[in-house]
Amino acid sequence: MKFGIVVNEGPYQHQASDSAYLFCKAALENGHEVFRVFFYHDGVNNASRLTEPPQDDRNIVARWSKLAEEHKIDLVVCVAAALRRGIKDENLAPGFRISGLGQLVEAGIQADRMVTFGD
Amino acid sequence: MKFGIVVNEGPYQHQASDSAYLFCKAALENGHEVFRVFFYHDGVNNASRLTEPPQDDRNIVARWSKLAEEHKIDLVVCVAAALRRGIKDENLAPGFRISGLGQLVEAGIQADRMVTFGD
Amino acid sequence: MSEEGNIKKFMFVNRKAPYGTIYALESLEVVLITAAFDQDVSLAFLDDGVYQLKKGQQTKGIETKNFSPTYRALEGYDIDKLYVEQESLEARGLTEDDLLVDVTVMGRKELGKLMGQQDVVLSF
Amino acid sequence: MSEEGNIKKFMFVNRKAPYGTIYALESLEVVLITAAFDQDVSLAFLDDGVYQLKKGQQTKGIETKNFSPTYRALEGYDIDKLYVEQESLEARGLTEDDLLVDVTVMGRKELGKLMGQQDVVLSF
Amino acid sequence: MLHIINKSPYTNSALDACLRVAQGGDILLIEDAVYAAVGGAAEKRVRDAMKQFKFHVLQADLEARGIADRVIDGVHKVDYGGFVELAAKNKNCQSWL
Amino acid sequence: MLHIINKSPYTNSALDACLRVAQGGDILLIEDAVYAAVGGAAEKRVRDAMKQFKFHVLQADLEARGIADRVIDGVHKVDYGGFVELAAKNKNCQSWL
Repeated sequence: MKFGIVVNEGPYQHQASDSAYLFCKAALENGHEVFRVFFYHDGVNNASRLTEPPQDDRNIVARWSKLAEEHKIDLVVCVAAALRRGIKDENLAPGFRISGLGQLVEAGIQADRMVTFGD
Repeated sequence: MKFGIVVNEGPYQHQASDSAYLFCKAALENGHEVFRVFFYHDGVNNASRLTEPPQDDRNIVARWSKLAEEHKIDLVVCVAAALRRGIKDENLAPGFRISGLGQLVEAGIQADRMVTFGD
Repeated sequence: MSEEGNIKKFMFVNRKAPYGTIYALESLEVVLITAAFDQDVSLAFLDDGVYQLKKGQQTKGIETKNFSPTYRALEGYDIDKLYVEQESLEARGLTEDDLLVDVTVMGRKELGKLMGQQDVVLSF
Repeated sequence: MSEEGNIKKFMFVNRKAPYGTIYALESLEVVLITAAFDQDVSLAFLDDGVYQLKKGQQTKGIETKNFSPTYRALEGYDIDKLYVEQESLEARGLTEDDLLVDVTVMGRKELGKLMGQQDVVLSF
Repeated sequence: MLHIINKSPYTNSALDACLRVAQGGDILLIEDAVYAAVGGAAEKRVRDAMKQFKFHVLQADLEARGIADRVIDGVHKVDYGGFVELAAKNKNCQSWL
Repeated sequence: MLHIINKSPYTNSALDACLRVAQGGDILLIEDAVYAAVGGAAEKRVRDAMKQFKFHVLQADLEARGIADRVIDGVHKVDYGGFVELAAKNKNCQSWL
């Protein structure tokens, strides 16, 4: 089954990004496809390549980048939300791409299920 | 009277930063002093020089920078919270400085009143 | 933009008040794009989401953009399925006359049934 | 670090559950620094904040750092004023035995009175 | 003591928590908490609490939400300057986040 | 339909809103909503709703909060894989944010 995922909150402040990541990992393990993860609202902050969490904590951004690389997952950051919050090509982490809201709608059309993680 | 201000949320997603800014402006107009504005948690995202809000909306980051310049207000971004969220010297807006949590405690000690804005 | 077979029912569930958070505003942006994809779009307003439609919003004092006129513009995009939960309106002392657009007011059960019939439910 | 005349009463009010949001964890970091400034530090736990002190937290499954041992370390920083609201505990089916540190349990009115006596009240 | 509330009384328990624990003083409703200052199911909670607390509400937040003309009797409207003076007048303040 | 709740039942009205509006289906409690799966003042609301809904709770979030041993009868524990299958099994899902 093809899943589309929406993440509405940034890393660390809320659990939304953690839950979304663990959901994606489990979906892949169960043999499903993750069609796209769309980062909206403060969710765009998950794409900052400048984050440096403490050594003893998880690295949320790097974890997404790795998942994208290993499983060819499409991580899309909403351009309008990203501009509002200061995420641009110059601070974008590997594996993410910036695009329009149409990518969210397309995910809704193409995916069998949409699951939203937020606050 | 000397005010210390704490901002816990980033720009746009929550009203906290707007309310804190309008509070500071009113305090200055009433002849009070703003000893320091301390940005903690996602509040550190108010210091990103990369934000580009739509033309017809307020520019929250630029507004803080301007207030700092015009009234010599000390805008301090918590270094630990900032590292977690990807705010560093390279994307820091004018008028903000990155420093330790001790600056928050010092504000609590030096200011007559502490007012917190968050979610 | 999409073929006949690709029309899905999208419902946008609005449960948050405007201005305190950005969700209402950024949700509207998705609504407009979804309509541009020729999908079957509806909006549900319940809980504090009903406040988004309150007449007379004046945002000069909070120095923020007043986005409430966008709700009036939805009709121009052929978005006319706006559902408002009766119980949420009543709890907040509001009536249909307080709202800035024409809506369909319905009871909680009817709204819940409509939700169940959607292909995609988005809430922010 | 500070002179006698500069000792203020700081109360940290914890009303949020751990892990769902970061406030509890980052609040603790401020608590430790405030103690290093030789201030009069107390912590109040009420509403969902009482869950921060629940015994037996195991965070492996959510792949997040378990920061609850820090509450046990507070004593080492001479932070021993931990106040827990009785009514919040009871509403959540918890008792003092469920908590991972020694605390002073008190009624809502007593806690409210204590809040009123502080110089600085910080909540995140 | 000044108590600042910024959440809707219909969605979040912040106002209830304040009314349960705080022992009197000023309560200022800002942001989404201004909905507690107008008629509706939350009105009774506010009216009952008026014996113990003095209620204030931020005018700009009322106007943004289109409800400035519906404030219930006994709740005092302030502008941001009034907010500042409430914070200055009270010995301390707490945001019930 | 799958209803996902992620807020504490003591702080936020999300669970109440879902129970008021939704017409049956599966409810999955995650993040801070897992407190609704254990004993406490919220228990009655959940028990009453069991006639209409099937309740599930995310094991990892229970364990993080130290309450995995207190889940009330009738609430079904799932891991992230179980969460995925609940989403797959239902025709659609809604997060009550």
